[in-house]
Amino acid sequence: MSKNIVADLTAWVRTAAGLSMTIAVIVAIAATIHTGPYLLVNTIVTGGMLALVATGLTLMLGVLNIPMFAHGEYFMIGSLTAYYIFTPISEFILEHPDSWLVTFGPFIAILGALIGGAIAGAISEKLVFGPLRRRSTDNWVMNSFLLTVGLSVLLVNLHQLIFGADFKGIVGYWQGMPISIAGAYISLDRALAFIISAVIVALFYLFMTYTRTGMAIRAVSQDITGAEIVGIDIEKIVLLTISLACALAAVSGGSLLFMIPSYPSVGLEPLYMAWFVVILSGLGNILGAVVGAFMVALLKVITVEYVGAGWDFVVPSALIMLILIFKPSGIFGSDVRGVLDK
Amino acid sequence: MGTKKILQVVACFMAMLFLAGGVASAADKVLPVGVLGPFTGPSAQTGKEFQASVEMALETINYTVGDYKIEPVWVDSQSDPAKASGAYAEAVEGKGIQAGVLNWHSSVAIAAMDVAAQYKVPHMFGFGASEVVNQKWQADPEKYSYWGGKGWPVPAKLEKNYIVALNKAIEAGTFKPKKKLAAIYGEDTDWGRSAGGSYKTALEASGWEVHSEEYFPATQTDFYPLLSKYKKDGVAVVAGTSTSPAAITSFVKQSQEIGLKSVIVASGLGWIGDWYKMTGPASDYVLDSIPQLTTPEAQQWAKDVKAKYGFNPSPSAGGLSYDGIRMFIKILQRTNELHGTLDKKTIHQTMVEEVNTGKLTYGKKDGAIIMNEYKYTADTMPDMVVAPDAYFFPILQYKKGKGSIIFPDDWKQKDFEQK
Amino acid sequence: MEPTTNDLNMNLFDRVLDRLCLTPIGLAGLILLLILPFIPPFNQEYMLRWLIYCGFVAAMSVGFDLTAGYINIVNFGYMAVAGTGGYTSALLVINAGLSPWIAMLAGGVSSAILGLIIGMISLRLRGIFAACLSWFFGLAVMGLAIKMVWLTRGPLGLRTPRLFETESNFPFYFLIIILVYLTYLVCKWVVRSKMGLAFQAIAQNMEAARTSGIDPVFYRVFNFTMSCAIAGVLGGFYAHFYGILTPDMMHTSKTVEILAVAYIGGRGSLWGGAVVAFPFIFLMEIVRSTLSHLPGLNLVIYALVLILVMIYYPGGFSYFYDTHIRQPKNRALRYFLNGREAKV
Amino acid sequence: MIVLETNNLTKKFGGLTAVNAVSMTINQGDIVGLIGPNGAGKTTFINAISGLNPPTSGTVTMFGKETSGLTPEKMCRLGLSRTFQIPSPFPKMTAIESVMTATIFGNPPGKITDPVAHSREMLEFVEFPMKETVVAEQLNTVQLKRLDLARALASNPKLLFMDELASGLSEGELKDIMRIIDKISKKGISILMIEHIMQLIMAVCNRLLCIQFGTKIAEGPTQEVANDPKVTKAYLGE
Repeated sequence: MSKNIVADLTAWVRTAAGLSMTIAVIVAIAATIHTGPYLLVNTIVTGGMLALVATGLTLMLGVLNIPMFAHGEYFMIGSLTAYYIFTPISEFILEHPDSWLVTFGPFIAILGALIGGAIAGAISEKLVFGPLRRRSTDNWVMNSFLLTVGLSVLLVNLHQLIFGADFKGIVGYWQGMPISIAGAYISLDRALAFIISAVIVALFYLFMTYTRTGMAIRAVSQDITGAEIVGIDIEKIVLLTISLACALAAVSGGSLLFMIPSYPSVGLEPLYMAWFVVILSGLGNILGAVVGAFMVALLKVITVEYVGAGWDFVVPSALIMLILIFKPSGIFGSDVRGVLDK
Repeated sequence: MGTKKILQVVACFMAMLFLAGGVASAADKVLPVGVLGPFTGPSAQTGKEFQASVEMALETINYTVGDYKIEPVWVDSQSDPAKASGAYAEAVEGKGIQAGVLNWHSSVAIAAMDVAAQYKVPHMFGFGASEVVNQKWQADPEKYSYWGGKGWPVPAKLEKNYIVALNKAIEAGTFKPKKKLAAIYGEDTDWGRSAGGSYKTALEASGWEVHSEEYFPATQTDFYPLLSKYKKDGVAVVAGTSTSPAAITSFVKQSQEIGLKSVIVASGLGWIGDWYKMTGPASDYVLDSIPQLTTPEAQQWAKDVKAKYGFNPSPSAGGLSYDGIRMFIKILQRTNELHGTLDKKTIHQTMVEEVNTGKLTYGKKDGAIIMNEYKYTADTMPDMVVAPDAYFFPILQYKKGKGSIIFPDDWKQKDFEQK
Repeated sequence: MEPTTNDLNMNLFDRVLDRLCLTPIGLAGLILLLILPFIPPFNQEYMLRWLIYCGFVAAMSVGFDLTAGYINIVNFGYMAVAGTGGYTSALLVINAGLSPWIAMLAGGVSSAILGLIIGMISLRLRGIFAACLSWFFGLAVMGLAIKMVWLTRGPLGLRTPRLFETESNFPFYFLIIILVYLTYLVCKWVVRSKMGLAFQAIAQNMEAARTSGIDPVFYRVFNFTMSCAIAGVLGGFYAHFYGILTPDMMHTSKTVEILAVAYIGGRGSLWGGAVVAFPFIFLMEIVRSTLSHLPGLNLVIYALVLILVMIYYPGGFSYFYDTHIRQPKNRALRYFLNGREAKV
Repeated sequence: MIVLETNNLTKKFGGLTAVNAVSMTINQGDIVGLIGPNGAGKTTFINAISGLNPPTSGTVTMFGKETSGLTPEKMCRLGLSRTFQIPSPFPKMTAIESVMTATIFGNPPGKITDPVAHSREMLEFVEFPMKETVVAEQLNTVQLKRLDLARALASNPKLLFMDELASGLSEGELKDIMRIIDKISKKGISILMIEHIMQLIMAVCNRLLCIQFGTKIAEGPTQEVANDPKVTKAYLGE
């Protein structure tokens, strides 16, 4: 019995996923011993944020086969919505420091971001993706990719035209002493943002696995004709999936507003990072994306620690390129195939 | 049918082209002045402040100098030297600007200098502090005399004051670092690196050990890894700068969150009008060197900007540019007095003969709101005279969103306080 | 593949045109571009500057289309490749005292090597994966240009000597027009040869292509290398025209600009992007300049056009031209649009 | 003369063995039918030989030369050509261009002096029913199969693999195909064809190879294999 487990474990370690995860854990432990526990804390907190941004992208890619280049712009929409909701709330809080809004105001803002993202996603589906899908699904992946490139430029510049290019930021969501974990401090905002992202990713996973709608989405991602035969309304599922993916991006923008103020091109960095995660973990693999998010976070933190600030861009992209060369489908592979890939 | 439509489109397009060409003709007695700034792109907030300053300054003279109506032409640098030089050339050729004012980035300055020289258009008060601009200027002062006095001296002249102030605090016993270990950070731009270089020189000259020199992209907002490294190594002073509001406010805020005890120099935090809204109490004890709006005129100006444009102007991008454009107006008035006509030739002549020699200056008596006096001399060109009674940034320490001057001694409002 | 004609019935003019891959209307367009700087209002320096930028985008889009349109791989790091060429050229001029003309070619060689590497490592990848690989490659190259300050001076910008001593833009304009045409001609010759068939075959059906005896490795790598070499030379032009290089020129958004023009022009046509670039980029510059109080409006239009083209007319301008304009009833007009039609 | 010989050819995908130690031979002039139930590994088998999916183990010998693991383009030069189950000769090319591609790249340089004429000849040979300038994506499956066959023949192969060439054809079309196969055989080209239509197999094949679950269960003259109880069982189940 135990021999079997050992054998299974060694077999698992030999797979790409096992190997890279083992290396990641070893590197994390070694670096933590070498520099201190703050490295691990930073990795986990950063990873939580990346996971939230990356799952939305994964959903878009895995189910609809849309390589979303405008994902960061939905992040921007989320942070913008949260900013406009939270600014009056924070003014109110200043005058009424005992109000229940002190605790729950931020949640309203973040929820607002979620809803804003979902609406924006639904509008994009109606105006952009829907028409493209109905006209032709020829060469779908590349065409939809280029479409999102246009969408990204459009949203960035609309933001600038309408809201201006200044940085719209807040002091923070929750005031209070930073939390200390093993000698490393993290702010209340950051800790709560991590919890929010963990909860949302978990809820999302449960939704995809156990609810009827979630199963329908997965069915669509695997076999569109089969899904149609069993009576799933494809149009509705596609609409839902896009809003969901955009809402995930937006909610991460909303919950990170305390750290990343809203401005037109704010989405670029989350976009790069989300793509790193998705390529690393394999397209359309949600659990893989979560693990991948922590790996990219580790890579980022380690690079800053040992190479220097500003390199946390060059080193991960070079490494992920290597992974693409040797393991084109990502280290976790992908078990879902997009519907529109011909 | 199809062909007809195409022809229509082509006709419309041609019509637009000629319309665009026709804009070039200018009426008599109008003086178009180019305002070069990043009106779009990552530094668009600065562009907004420029625009407010220019409009407010021109309103004080009712847009007229002598018989001339001053017409501002917005030249968008888009924070990109290549695009800026194109836009500048276009403003000269297409809109006939006779002079230019302001500018933000050094990389843009380097490209625009050549355009100004090429078209012989005098340009005043461009920021763009880095040494490269000065080196290029000094390589051919004749040619680049069109790129007049800069609005911001090279970082070495002002940024070293932080270190001087800190060393003085050590002498006075108000600052007791465990070890003389300092880290340098900055945004990865010409400005960030120049400023970082001057901190380094000043630190090493006064017996400090430099822990590290790190430059990050202007869009970075997560500094936990970097700050944790400083905390672990017990860095006593963290000195650096960024012009990006997102980066610098996050840096300050997160330094408090992770419990970094070092003295933080955040040069440029106050360049953002609404910085306290973004950092909150995390900015306590942070050092900065932004002049405050001390005089009543200055405060009135800030109120007016807020009332008219809806944002709190920063003393640097807003205040300095306001002074800059007012100085430029003084130059125009002087030129009008001397020559009776205003064009690029006469303005350039005044600049070379009167401004660059120190004859014409602009100061508190003229209504300057930020500096005591803006004065250029043959020795300092293209920089201005940097001295406490001329152009000078005092070193401030923030507490509760208010800065108190800790350096120089004769301006001092209070002593340096350690966190 | 367009069959090359050796029809002896063609007169000399038609034969020369055919060799130069031009139709009478193409020749007319080229002549128009060459006399444009003498016609007001285009004779102003700032308009020339715009036109030079148009020409740069036009030539880049031709090189881009060689990969995107013929082997169906979007090189999403194309401007980074051009930037590498530009930096190589600039550094050679500054540090080794080379003439900018020779250095431009050296820039082409360095970019070709980069293209060779991208081509080799992306061999196993198709579609979006290959695009991602070239994208990350571009990001990494740009990151290096930012961080290797000792060499590139990073974001401080590298000052570069200009190609011509004069301050006028005239010589640059003619040079870029020649470069646009040369780029088009070289690419067209390649795709007219049997190589063009091989490119299309491996793009359209890799398995059928391989069983028909086509070695995909060679043709894909060759295509990448050539397209990148073109980008490198053009990057050298960029460096020695603007007189300043910053890593910003390698940014993804710049590649998007090229890509948009190439796709609006019509992929797989080579000429589409070049033809569209001039009016389109020029118009955008006018919008930017006249409506300067609405910053970013030109980019909004830019994005809208790209989105609309992608949804409603993915074939782009060249497809529109081929299906609606190319075959008018009038014989003279038809000759003007198509040249002497080859009899196969 | 032996044209092709496989020896214990095996192809695994991860843990799944798609082709298991299949040995077979094709002689000069043979028309061998490769039969077996759906999913038996027939296409994988010919993919392994032609190099699209190189075999995991075992050897392939063509014209006395070991060719296992060679790329498809090399196999093409050695005289092997094939059609595809889902025929998709280059969708954006015209019919003649598709054939010309194989004419130009499938033959040694200089051998074909006039590729256009040669391609046209191939289209006529397969009795291609449409104009040569038709774009491939506008064709229906039957027309595509003809075009794919012309493309495969354009490289002047000595051995031709045909993957379900006749599926979905009407009675009349079947007759045409038989005639064309006959013509191909007369040119001295050996054929290995995957086929389900027994009528066609019985009419043209002189030998049969039957595989099931990746394993060879019968090989021999047509009648013999067709009457083999193991083969019947494979098709009809227990």
